[in-house]
Amino acid sequence: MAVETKPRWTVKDFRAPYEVDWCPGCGDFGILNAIYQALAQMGVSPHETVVVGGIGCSGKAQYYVNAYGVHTLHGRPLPVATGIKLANPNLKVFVVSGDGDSMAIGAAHFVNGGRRNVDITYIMFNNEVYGLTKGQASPTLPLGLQTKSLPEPNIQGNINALMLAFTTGYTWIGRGYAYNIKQLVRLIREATEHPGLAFLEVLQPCPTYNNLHTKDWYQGRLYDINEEGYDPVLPPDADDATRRDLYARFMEKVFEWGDRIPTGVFLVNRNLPTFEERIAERQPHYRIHPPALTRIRDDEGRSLLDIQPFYEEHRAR
Amino acid sequence: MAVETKPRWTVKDFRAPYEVDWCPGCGDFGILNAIYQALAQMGVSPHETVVVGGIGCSGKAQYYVNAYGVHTLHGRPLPVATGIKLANPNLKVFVVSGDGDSMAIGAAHFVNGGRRNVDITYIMFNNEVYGLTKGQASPTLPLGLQTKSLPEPNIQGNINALMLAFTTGYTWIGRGYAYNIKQLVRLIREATEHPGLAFLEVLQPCPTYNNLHTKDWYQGRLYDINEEGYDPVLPPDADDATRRDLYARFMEKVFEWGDRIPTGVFLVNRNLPTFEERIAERQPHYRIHPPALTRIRDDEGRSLLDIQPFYEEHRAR
Amino acid sequence: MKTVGELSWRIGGPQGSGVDTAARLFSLAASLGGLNVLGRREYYSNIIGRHSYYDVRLSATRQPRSHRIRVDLLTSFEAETLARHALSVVPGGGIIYNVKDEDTPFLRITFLDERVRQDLARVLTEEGVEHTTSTKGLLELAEKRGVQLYPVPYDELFKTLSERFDVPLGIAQRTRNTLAVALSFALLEFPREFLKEALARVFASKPKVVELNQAAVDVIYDYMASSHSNLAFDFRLEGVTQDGPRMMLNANQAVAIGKLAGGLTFQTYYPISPATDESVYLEAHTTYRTREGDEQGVVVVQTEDEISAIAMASGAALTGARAATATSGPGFSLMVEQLGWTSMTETPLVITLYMRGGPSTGMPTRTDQGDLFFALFAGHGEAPRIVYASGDVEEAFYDAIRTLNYAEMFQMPVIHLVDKALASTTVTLPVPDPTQVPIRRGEIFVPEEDEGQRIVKRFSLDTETGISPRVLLGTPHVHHWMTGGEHTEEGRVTEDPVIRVRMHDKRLAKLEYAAKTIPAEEKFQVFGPEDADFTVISWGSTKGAILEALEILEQKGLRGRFVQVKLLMPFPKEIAPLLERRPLILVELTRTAQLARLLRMELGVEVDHRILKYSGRPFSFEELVDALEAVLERREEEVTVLQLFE
Amino acid sequence: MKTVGELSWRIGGPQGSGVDTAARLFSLAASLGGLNVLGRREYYSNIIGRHSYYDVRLSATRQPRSHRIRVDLLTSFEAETLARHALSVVPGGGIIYNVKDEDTPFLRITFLDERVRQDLARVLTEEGVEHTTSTKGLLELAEKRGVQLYPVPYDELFKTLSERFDVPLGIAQRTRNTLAVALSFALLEFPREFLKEALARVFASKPKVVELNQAAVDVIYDYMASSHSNLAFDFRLEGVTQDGPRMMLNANQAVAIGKLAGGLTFQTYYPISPATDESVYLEAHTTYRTREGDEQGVVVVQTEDEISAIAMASGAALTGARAATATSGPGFSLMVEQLGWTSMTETPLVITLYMRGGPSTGMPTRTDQGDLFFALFAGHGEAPRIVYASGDVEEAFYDAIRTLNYAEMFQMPVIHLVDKALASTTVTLPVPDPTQVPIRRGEIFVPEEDEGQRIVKRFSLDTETGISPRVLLGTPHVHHWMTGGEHTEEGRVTEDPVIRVRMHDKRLAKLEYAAKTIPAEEKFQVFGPEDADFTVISWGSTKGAILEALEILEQKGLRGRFVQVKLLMPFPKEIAPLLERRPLILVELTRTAQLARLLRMELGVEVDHRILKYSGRPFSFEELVDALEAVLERREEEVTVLQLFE
Ligand SMILES: Cc1ncc(C[n+]2csc(CCOP(=O)(O)OP(=O)(O)O)c2C)c(N)n1
Ligand SMILES: Cc1ncc(C[n+]2csc(CCOP(=O)(O)OP(=O)(O)O)c2C)c(N)n1
Ligand code: SF4
Ligand code: SF4
Ligand SMILES: [Mg+2]
Ligand SMILES: [Mg+2]
Repeated sequence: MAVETKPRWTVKDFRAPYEVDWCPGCGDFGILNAIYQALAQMGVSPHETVVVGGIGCSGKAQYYVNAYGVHTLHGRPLPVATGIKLANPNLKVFVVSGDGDSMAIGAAHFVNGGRRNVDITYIMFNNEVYGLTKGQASPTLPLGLQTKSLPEPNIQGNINALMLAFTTGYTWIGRGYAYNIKQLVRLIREATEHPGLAFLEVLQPCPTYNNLHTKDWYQGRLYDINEEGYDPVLPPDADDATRRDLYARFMEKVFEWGDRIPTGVFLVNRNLPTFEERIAERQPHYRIHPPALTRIRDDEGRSLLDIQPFYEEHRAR
Repeated sequence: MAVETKPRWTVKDFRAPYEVDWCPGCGDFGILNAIYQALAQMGVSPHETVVVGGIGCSGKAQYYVNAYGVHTLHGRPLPVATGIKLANPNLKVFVVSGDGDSMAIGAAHFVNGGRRNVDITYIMFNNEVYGLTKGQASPTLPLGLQTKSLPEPNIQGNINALMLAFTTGYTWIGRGYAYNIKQLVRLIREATEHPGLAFLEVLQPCPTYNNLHTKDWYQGRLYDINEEGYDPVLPPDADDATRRDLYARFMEKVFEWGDRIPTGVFLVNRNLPTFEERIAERQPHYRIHPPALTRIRDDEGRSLLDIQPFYEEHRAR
Repeated sequence: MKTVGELSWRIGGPQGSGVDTAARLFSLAASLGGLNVLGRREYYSNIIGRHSYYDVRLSATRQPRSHRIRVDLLTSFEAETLARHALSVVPGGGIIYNVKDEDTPFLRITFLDERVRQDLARVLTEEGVEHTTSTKGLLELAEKRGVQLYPVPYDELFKTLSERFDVPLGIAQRTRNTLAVALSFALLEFPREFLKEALARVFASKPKVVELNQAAVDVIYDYMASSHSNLAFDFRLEGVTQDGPRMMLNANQAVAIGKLAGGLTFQTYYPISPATDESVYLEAHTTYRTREGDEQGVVVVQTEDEISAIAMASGAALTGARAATATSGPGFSLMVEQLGWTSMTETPLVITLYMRGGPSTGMPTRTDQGDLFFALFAGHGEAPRIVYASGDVEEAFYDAIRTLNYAEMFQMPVIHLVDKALASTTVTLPVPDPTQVPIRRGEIFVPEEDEGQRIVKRFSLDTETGISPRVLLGTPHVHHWMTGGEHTEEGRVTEDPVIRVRMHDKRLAKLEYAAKTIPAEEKFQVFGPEDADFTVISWGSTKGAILEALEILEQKGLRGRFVQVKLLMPFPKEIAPLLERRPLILVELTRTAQLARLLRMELGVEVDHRILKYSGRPFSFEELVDALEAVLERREEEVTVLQLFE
Repeated sequence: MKTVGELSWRIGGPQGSGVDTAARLFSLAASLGGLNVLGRREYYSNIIGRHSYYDVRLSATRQPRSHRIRVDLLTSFEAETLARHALSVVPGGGIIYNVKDEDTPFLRITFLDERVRQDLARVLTEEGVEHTTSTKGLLELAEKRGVQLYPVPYDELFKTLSERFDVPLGIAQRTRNTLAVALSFALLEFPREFLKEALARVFASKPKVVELNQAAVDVIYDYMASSHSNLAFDFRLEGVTQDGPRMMLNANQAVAIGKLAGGLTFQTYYPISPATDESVYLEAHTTYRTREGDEQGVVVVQTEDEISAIAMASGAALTGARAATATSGPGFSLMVEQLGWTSMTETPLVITLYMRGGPSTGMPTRTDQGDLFFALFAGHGEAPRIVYASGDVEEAFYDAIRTLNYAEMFQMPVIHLVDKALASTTVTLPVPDPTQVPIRRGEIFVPEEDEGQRIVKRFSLDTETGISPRVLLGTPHVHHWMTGGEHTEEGRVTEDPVIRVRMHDKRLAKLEYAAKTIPAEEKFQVFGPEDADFTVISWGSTKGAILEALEILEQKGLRGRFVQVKLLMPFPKEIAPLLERRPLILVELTRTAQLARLLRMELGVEVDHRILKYSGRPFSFEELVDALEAVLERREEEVTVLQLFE
């Protein structure tokens, strides 16, 4: 692709020509708009972009982006996205997933995804409920809260998504808010430009089922930690003390909730190789012939494999 | 059960009369012995005890305990144990699970188990490998290490089990060592006596596949944090500062690894109700008639349900 | 002469706009007026905005058993409903609609599928009406066909209401559903008192709302009387007196209450359409009263996924709790490994499987019977289970008790098949009697007093039937092990070839025992004369439509018999002689005619014809009448039923 | 006269003690000496300690196709092997054992199942020998039956070795496996050079080890010559000259290499017996050389579970990578939801399914064919897939290429069935030719140059075959969507009834297209004369034993034909005429005769007899000869094969 200074694709190009079926006022609209803008600003083309969704209201987002869209199964967007990215590292791969999709049914993938650090942008729409199944508590709804869709107060505790991403090794961690699109665009861009697995939690009001943490409720509570001087970057040469200091600051911030709710970039760790780099280190041909781009037959359609080394290895006579 | 001062059951009673088929020198033997001693010391009887195992070498432990033993599927001991405990809260329920069982295939249950705080003792045998499938890397083996069973250095990062338990809400967190049986017995007892979900990681040498972190390697590196004055208890009236202080100390300790490896009790949080208590709060009859002990038919075998209130609710005419 | 006391009514509108409430009001009022009701709901996998609709069939004389595709009265809030349903209204029937919608271009109806737009334009063109791309053409055609049109100035009515009762317009607009229902009833000359009573019931906790809505009823009745004539409208309803109390339930509720009646004390679930509502219902009814006046109940746990749901329920079952879970295709797919475990460990467990359109995510809110083969063979290896299917809402109640019994009697998982169609079919029915199906718990080991502590043979091979008494976890004096691995009588893993063979035989023998033990009338039902001219075979939710279709055909001189298979595993071989009156016709909501293949496999019986529908929508009896005629008269081997606008 | 060049040899010992190495040495040496080899491994789901054994069958004249239950020469390290296998040795055969083990009470053999102890005692009692509860009785009985006994003072031999070569005793003891093999070969008078060469190959990287072990060979040959007479021993081996190079492979390796030959570039796995070895093999061979001299290869990812394994492989497949995963029953059970997704999204994917004893955890290291029905119907809804089974190691190689082709040609998941038996059967075979099966990639969409960016109909309905060209993710100028939901041609979710029906038809049509396209010779294989006296039908790993059994029966005048079904979905209807020579006999490693039921369902054909084995162990041809005779001569409807000591 020719290098262009002015991006070729505009927000309009990324808007799919179909009706959106989220509820009026849903926070998802904000996230979607931020995605459009981020894509347009980054100048990637639709055919290089793959948006991989889970199942849920959030998991419909990929339909509204004019690019390759893959609607996976509930909880499975990350492994599918991983397969796509590893097979063709030239693609820009996004995951759009709900809080239930990510931290309930998909939690094993979430946790183990952190161990790989594949270069994917993981956007989790956190509305604290299961939107598409009509408002049950999700793993991010705190214990004892009762949204209007619950017959009883929530009997299970909640998981702090940023903390889980940290614990499991995500190398870029941030939080945005569905209605702060300007910040969200910046966060999506940073997450995408980060080489490695980036986790972006987006606080997303669900006006239909979550009557506790609404747009009004969030109003005035949110602030940007980076604007307040929080430095999320783990320096390449970080000694133990620096690391500990960042971790302590991180923990301090991620547990903050209530009157003041932090957003922004919480952690940037470029000191770990991506999974792609790790593979290439093992098998240098990966850089030249990733799985999607490997020639596997000659012009007559015959296998290219040279059987001789296998014969030698398993020679019986 | 009559209250007895001297426990009725001895270590011998808890030893199942069958051959053990772990490899000679396996750390699992130490853990098993500690379980016997802890059970005997606590004076529970075999028929009140249920040991629920996953699949793996670790997941054979329940066969060697003379008590009810349930061998579940790979990754599923926690949900099965949860069902057992919730249905009959009179039982003492233990989970014995491997690092693969817990943090790979079982990670979604591990993570969401923390949200419930069911009164179960979860013992994870951490040998950093998949023992029973012949030594592949497990989620606890650090990136880049190569045990003798791996064709290449480990390409995936590791998860800190204690940190994951903390992040997901376990209310008692500890670490023991397979060959420090005295300490291990104490830890198992404390974990079991803790009302709520207790997670005990046991560092477990696997002489057959893990040639890196062997008994020799651990020798001299382990120390007991509690002996060094670490106080794991979150006071009932903990203010934010106290809480933050404990968390910071916790984090400091759980990331320590190498020349000095901490063991002991890392966290005790009695401030959260157990899931059983939360259920009883919703439905007081739970205390009297838990699911296993509910009479569901009259002497003629007929249903006890009074249909009248349902008629009223759904009355058409 | 008007048709009195028989009606098929349809209301449509965007999801979230209250179509359900309207239908509930309509159904309840009709039922209070003595009518028998069947409601059927169609909706998208969407929260707000996409099109949903509700069919209510009423009858003064008998319980309707299926919906109708031909609509007598259509009530619409907005243009999309007109677009999708105007063509379904019968001559002499009526359409109530918002005047604003009378000329809405199809292209402006954003959620209208391109395919529907095209087919509408095609039909309108074929019918020679002038406007082929807007609702105008539809109304034109309707009129041409003799359908009565009742344009209603909704906005004005809201204004009237707002002014007359001094409430803000926004509040007045909230009576939209009541309006729609009142318009219909007024047209049908149905006494308004029933609707008012229904309002009082539905909004019992909000007296203000009741008051305003009841007032709205009067406004509407007045408006209709003054503004529209129903002379040419062919239908009328009146209150009738009926015997006995009636409830109104769908299968989600019937199964939930049935499970409670059956002694369920532990239910797990992970939300999934169309199963969720059962568990949410149980969550709202965790405490119930016994006939003896005690309070007890059920523990319901929302798990992190379906794997956990079935695993947790299995754990509870081991202690003696009656345990179940409820799910739909995708969730069931995830349960398969643990299903095998419960089979291997002989753990009693009920899985209520609400079938929906597949494969994969498929059509989450549309119906299907495509999971049959999967239910039969799910799980690696040869793992006995019982598969049992309910044919209607009432059966679903009793079958919920039965399946809990089977699970404990035969110590294996029971898959209770229902489907989206039943889950969203609401019927009036007599109050079910929980004591009608006795609770059976199977063989349970009872320890001798004071026998010390010993290892017990939980899986004793000393059994003819394959049943070894269950030793519940916690039983005093004894203990044992259990495992998904092949095991000894004590429940310890073994790889001994001989023990393996004996245990495998024992487990599979239980299927034969179940086949012997379950009474014929629970296995299948036969309807119609022995000397019939043809036989219909089917299973599950198709029952109602088949029975009604057979009645109509009988009136036409075609005497059919219907064999409804309820027990699908172990398959009731004794039905073979019942299939001899040929032709034998399969009716199924699948593409691949699964029961036909099962009959071939189990009985060596070949069906002669197949009537299939796999568009995600249930059969109506009308479709079956047509299809059966095609089969019987034109000898068509396979008939695929498909409605363009459903 | 001794039997020359034909032998069945068995070695047993605790897991982890080197039984495998010994068998490998034995096999390799025999093969180097020109013999054809088949090895079969039986082992517990255990790492160290439990009993495992290895059968090696040798033939100078032809490739053995199955193991034998009757052993010509048994070599044992310890008492458990004696206890379990002494009774299997044929008269005229021999037992080499450690003198120390000659009177070991069965009760002291800790892992000996109670059931085995009892049956041993029973047999010994019935046979009237004096000692009925120790190995002594077994040896006594063996002698009585004409089995030659070769007690060996292992400890002394180690000492000799240690002293003669001045190595510590511990090191000398490590030659135990070589010793066992050398003892056997010496007894068989097989030239020691072959064993020495085998040692040089197996321990190529450790010259010291080679040296010591080669020395041990000489010690043993000398010892045997001086201490034992093999006069009454009926077997002898000699080196023979054979044409052509041979490899030695098991099915794990054959599939792995076959996948590489088939252009696999992405494999995922979660460890599970008996599938793991395939993926671990690939992990050790991620880089290979092409015939053109380039380096390229396969990315192998160990995932967190099987759900992730199949999901990740699906993702890779969407980009055009040839992708696969390999698993066994429990893992496959977890893959079922995503299997449906690949079917719905028409994603090509190969799942190699190594069947093992089920249900549930079952017997992880024992064989079974019980997953057939599950493979056919796994997943909710009606989801087309191809199910294909290999009959032997060589087929497994070519079928690995074929299944990758099918997946892409028909755009659906392909389940490639192999089993534990094949995975642990090692055979000598001609070097497979990767170019023999051309690589076919199906229809792939190629964009026009510079056509801008447009939405493309990935799931175009404009197709007769059901195939729409695949649009690989990343294809320039276009994009589309994909979903497990029902969808439009562009891949967007739809609930439109008409599109639903068309798409469902399209997907299922591909099965018919596959049935038409796949050549008959890939679908099934027929062996034996057209005018046979009976027909055997089977699938999968039973092939070898059946073919050998038929040869033997033919010598006895019973001429059988064998139809081996390879393609199980879509089922090859054209086999029906091949089943007409009756009786028709099913051979299968299940309890419930799944293929018989499938034949009934697919063809309406009834088998006359069933020969089944479900103890977790494969058929030997000897068992089949007996069972077929029982069937043919005594008309037994069902014969269950079970060995007491296997
Ligand atoms: C295996 C499976 N189980 C359950 C479902 C039903 N389901 C659809 S969406 C959803 C929850 C979505 O919640 P979340 O991930 O938070 O997304 P949201 O709708 O809130 O954006 C569930 C449980 C499913 N599709 N598949
Ligand atoms: C669904 C499923 N997948 C894979 C396996 C195979 N398997 C058996 S044990 C095991 C790993 C055990 O590792 P870990 O949990 O660490 O236990 P360890 O053996 O190390 O104690 C695996 C993958 C299985 N039994 N079930
Ligand atoms: S239910 Fe909530 S999350 Fe879903 S679309 Fe509606 S507002 Fe958004
Ligand atoms: S493989 Fe490792 S963990 Fe398993 S029994 Fe052997 S030593 Fe223990
Ligand atoms: Mg959500
Ligand atoms: Mg482990």
